[in-house]
Amino acid sequence: MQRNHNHPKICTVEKVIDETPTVRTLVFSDDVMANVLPGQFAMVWVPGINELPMSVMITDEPGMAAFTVRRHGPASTGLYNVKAGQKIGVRGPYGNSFDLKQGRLLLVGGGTGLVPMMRLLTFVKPEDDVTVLIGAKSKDEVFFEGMAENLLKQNKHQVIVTTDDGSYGNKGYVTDMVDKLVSENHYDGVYTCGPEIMMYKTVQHAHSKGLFVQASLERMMKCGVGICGSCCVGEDLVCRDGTVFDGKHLLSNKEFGHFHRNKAGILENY
Amino acid sequence: MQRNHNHPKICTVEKVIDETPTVRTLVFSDDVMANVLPGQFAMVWVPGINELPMSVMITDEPGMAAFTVRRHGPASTGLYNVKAGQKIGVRGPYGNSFDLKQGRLLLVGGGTGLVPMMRLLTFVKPEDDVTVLIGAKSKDEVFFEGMAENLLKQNKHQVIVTTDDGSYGNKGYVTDMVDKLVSENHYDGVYTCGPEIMMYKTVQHAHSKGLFVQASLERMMKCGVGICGSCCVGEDLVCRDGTVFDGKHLLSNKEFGHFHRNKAGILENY
Amino acid sequence: MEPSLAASIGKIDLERPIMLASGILGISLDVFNRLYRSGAGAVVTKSLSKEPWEGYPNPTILGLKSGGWINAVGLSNPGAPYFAKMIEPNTDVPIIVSLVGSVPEDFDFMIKQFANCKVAAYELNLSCPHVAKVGLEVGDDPELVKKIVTVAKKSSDVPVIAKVGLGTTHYLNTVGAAIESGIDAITAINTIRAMAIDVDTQRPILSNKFGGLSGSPIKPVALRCVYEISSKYNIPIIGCGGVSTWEDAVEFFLAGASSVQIGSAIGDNWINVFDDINKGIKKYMTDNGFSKIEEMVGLAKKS
Amino acid sequence: MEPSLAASIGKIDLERPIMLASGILGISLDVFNRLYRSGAGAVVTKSLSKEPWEGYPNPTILGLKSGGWINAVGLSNPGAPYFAKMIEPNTDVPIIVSLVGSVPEDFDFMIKQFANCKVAAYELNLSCPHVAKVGLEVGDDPELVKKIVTVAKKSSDVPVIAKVGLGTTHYLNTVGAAIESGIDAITAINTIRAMAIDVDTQRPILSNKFGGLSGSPIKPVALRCVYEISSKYNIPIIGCGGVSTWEDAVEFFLAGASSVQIGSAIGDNWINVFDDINKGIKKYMTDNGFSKIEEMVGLAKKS
Ligand SMILES: Cc1cc2nc3c(=O)[nH]c(=O)nc-3n(C[C@H](O)[C@H](O)[C@H](O)COP(=O)(O)OP(=O)(O)OC[C@H]3O[C@@H](n4cnc5c(N)ncnc54)[C@H](O)[C@@H]3O)c2cc1C
Ligand SMILES: Cc1cc2nc3c(=O)[nH]c(=O)nc-3n(C[C@H](O)[C@H](O)[C@H](O)COP(=O)(O)OP(=O)(O)OC[C@H]3O[C@@H](n4cnc5c(N)ncnc54)[C@H](O)[C@@H]3O)c2cc1C
Ligand SMILES: Cc1cc2nc3c(=O)[nH]c(=O)nc-3n(C[C@H](O)[C@H](O)[C@H](O)COP(=O)(O)O)c2cc1C
Ligand SMILES: Cc1cc2nc3c(=O)[nH]c(=O)nc-3n(C[C@H](O)[C@H](O)[C@H](O)COP(=O)(O)O)c2cc1C
Ligand code: FES
Ligand code: FES
Repeated sequence: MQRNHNHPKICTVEKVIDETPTVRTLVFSDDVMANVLPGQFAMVWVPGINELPMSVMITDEPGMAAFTVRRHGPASTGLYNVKAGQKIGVRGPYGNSFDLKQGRLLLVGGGTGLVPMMRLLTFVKPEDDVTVLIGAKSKDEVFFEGMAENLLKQNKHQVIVTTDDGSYGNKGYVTDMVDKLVSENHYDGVYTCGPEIMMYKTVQHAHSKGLFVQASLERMMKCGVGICGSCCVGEDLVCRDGTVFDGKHLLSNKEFGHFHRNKAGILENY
Repeated sequence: MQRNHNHPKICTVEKVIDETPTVRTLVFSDDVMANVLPGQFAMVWVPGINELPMSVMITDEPGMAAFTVRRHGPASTGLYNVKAGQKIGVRGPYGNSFDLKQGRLLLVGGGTGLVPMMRLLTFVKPEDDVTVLIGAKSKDEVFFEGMAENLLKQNKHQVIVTTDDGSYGNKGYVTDMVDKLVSENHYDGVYTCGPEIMMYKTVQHAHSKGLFVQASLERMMKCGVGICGSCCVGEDLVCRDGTVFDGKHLLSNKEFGHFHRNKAGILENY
Repeated sequence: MEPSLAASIGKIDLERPIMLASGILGISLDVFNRLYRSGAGAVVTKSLSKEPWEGYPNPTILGLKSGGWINAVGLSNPGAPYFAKMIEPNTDVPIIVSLVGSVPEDFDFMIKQFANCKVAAYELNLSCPHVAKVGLEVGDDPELVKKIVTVAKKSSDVPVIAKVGLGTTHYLNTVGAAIESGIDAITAINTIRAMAIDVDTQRPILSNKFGGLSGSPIKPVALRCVYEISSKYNIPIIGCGGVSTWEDAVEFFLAGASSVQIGSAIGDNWINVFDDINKGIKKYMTDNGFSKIEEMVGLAKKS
Repeated sequence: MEPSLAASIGKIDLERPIMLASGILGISLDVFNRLYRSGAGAVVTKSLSKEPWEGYPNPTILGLKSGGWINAVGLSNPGAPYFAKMIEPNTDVPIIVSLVGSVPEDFDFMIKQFANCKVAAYELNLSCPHVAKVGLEVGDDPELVKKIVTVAKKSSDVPVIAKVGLGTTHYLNTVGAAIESGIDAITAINTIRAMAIDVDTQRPILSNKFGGLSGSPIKPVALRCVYEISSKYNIPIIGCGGVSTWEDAVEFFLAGASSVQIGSAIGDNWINVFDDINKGIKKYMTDNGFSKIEEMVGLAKKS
């Protein structure tokens, strides 16, 4: 049967990894999803429950892909509860990717926003000097630190963790660390994905220093292909124009960092 | 716009050639039709009139194709009357092709049945020894004799014309000439297209001498793709299994040479 | 154990669950034999009328650039009496005789022609969308449907199927009327009224202007009809419309069809489509632990 | 002279003959501006209700392997009052406000919300095939249609369009009822009720089970509806359903549509589809000696 990337392809979850008490990684086989670009996402159908957008996570086996999901509302909890052997539907990949510079790079991720950052790390050149900044509320919400270290074995690099409560790594908001880093260093590229307020401040800090910065946005998504309109941010459609946007463009968008639309399409404050 | 070979593609007739008082060749540009295999046909839409099956005729210009039509009933007369500059719709090509042997070949054509024979001549090898037999009722119905000569310039060959009334070439039925030729000579392949009774006898004569013989059949056609069933001969569908069949297969078909179906699908005697 | 492809549509038992749809290659017994050998579980004849019909002039069929077909063959057929004679020698092939007519008596007359033939079922074409006074114009009138079904049921002991489509009244009412009058099964759906215009010559392409859309474009619509019928009524259903892969066939089973018919896919993939689909269904059944077709029927309604 | 792309749909004058269809990207004024700049002659909003609606849970949309889409977004929308506020600043874009409701008063209420907005027309959605009590369930009741159209016409001076689709009664009756009550134009057609079942999990894919089929599969059906309406009634028509190329658009003009709407093609080809189609239409007009869109409208009926 031919594949249509807008039609859910059924995949069996083969392995489930607990990352934190609320975050799990579900691993499955699929050649297309194994080879998406960093920032690209899939619409993931949990039969009988819901369908939700998920960044496509890397795995250490060729031909395998994964989703790293935090349980939150009913949809994400449904996915979180999928056991090995169960089936999910996957369509996509959707969206664009990061414009990866060379030289000194700063990656800023929070929570499951680390997913596209991990994939981005698989694309850096051995000559690149890479700083990964991981923000979390507290120690038990930190994950992918070891993976980042591992992916950067060949590089000059540092992996910095900040926790709001100081229970691990540096104490404080990750965006304060961004401010500090971009004030002290030049970066050829700054990349961020995570809570919108984190991305907003990261983009502001980096942009104010004249750095090239990109963020991968999240919005309510129904179609993933630019039909339904639910993911619009100003005149941009996150699913089709993004999810990755240049910081410069984002700062001219009056909704970025301030509003998102609810399921009825009404603007709500972040 | 992409092309679907089952959807009429509009072509403008660029040149009209009178072959006989009742037969005309209409030339048009189309890369696909210019390169069909011998025996393949198109469904030709004359807007406002009808659509009818036509073997695709060769031309002397690359990228050009033609139909050679005898005016008969309303449909063929409609096509016959198309003037240069007018539009026709063409879908196809449909059907299979001849299995062209090498060595000594005999081609037997009658009327517009010569169309696939002319195209077949463009595929013979210079080493082949080719006899073309053209049957017609009388002198003014003879056409394509010069074209056959011309196409065979490089070959050992003969072009024989028979007319029923002896007004040109050899007097008598073309099938009597077939009988004579296959009795006197061995042929590596015998190919025929024309009135069914001519093909029937040609196949019988050739087959009785153990020769490899193929005929290209005509039947009422609506779809050209094996859906409508109107072109069936026994259990074969001329449009899809043919139009070219092996003589051996045909002689085991109880309808070949005896019956065809009318527009309602009722078997009628030839 | 190997899964079985046998299918029961009420009283009609078939060795394989896919049939040739009406109007497709359906005018010759020799061809029926060939299709049966190629894997069709049954063949439905071209819709037959009392008298021979020539149908519409060409163009009668066209393929769409985006897939699917539109046809207005105009129900050309040799007439029931001629056809009955032709299939009299048949012993092997489950033949379902499709019939069109305007009044109940037409159907009685035609069914009686087949008294000496082995007929697996009659299929009443209440749904051809492009010929006046028959097909949909009959199906759109539930009172007339009742009379026709009642007469057809009386004319012989052979099961009678009603073939419905999207007309100008709700097809579910037609189904209801047919069931009330004792119909044995429903085929859903016929082609959907449609047209194509050529922009270069600025005219409709088919000689009849309007025709019926078939093939992949109508599959999602046919599927919902099967699901709706099987949700509302307890009647065996034959799914029809755009089946071209085993996956399509299985979708129809899951929606509630006991078997499926195949038309346009033959134009796209030729007659090995039967064998390909049979094999695919069998593999699917093995992979998913089904041993009989009927275990799949209507399963999607449970979720 | 360059051919003109200007289109008149009765009293509605547009610079270009292709509009954004309702429900497609239609929830933000910023996006409307972008689409207008990209070549849309007008934009139709998402169908609005009196109150905000969340719509159905996901999955709400899927692409079909053989082309086209099925959606059951469930008319999620922020509600007419919120929406009217949002588009108040609009001065440039011809916005057609699409409305759904169950009773005439709903429409009166909603239209009054837009008193301070520049609205090119209202489009009454009488044809959504997958939400209870609105859409088709309204369109299928010609008496209710008459009341709604009468009220909508009274509520403002802005032209009112009725959008019809294939429901359980004949859509031509809905059209007739709307015309009798003073409708200014007809949009034909909405999506066609359909479904898709996943064979691996044996369940319908959409959370609502049923959805509406859109895109290339429905084009031949939409085209015949436009042809039928324009053959029977003298009313401006907006063609909708499966338009994705200039050739599709021209087919609709020839069938009798004064303009067309585009939905699904945006999912396939993104928003440059507007500009591509405009350019294609212009070239076609030049090649075929047309200077105005209206010279093409209904031309296929003359043959
Ligand atoms: C491009 C993209 C990539 C994402 N990648 C990941 C990831 O890798 N891991 C992860 O855990 N989360 C990811 N998310 C977020 C995730 O899709 C939503 O946070 C999550 O669906 C909210 O789930 P819920 O259970 O609260 O939704 P519910 O309240 O159950 O809502 C149901 C529906 O609303 C949608 N929805 C609700 N809130 C949001 C929101 N803020 N953004 C988008 N859709 C929403 C859901 O997708 C779902 O379809 C991503 C979101 C986007 C847009
Ligand atoms: C594969 C094939 C190739 C052909 N190639 C040529 C060719 O190159 N030149 C040529 O002059 N003729 C050719 N013909 C024959 C030609 O199509 C018919 O002779 C011609 O359509 C009859 O035309 P009419 O005007 O008498 O039809 P009408 O009486 O006007 O009938 C209208 C319709 O019936 C069909 N029809 C009627 N008789 C026949 C028939 N015997 N076979 C097929 N369809 C019929 C017509 O195609 C048309 O669609 C070919 C036929 C076939 C099947
Ligand atoms: C060329 C053609 C002729 C048809 N003739 C008939 C017919 O005579 N009677 C009938 O009930 N259906 C007829 N149909 C409809 C088919 O039986 C079937 O319902 C429809 O094509 C949908 O199935 P498909 O998508 O598999 O083709 C015809 C369809 C085609 C394409
Ligand atoms: C995702 C989606 C949402 C839709 N929402 C609406 C709607 O709110 N109101 C409406 O009248 N039509 C709605 N439609 C129907 C479209 O306006 C249009 O009539 C239909 O999709 C056919 O056009 P297309 O083939 O160009 O998409 C929607 C269609 C889609 C695909
Ligand atoms: S998710 Fe539908 S437009 Fe982006
Ligand atoms: S012409 Fe239709 S089956 Fe051959």
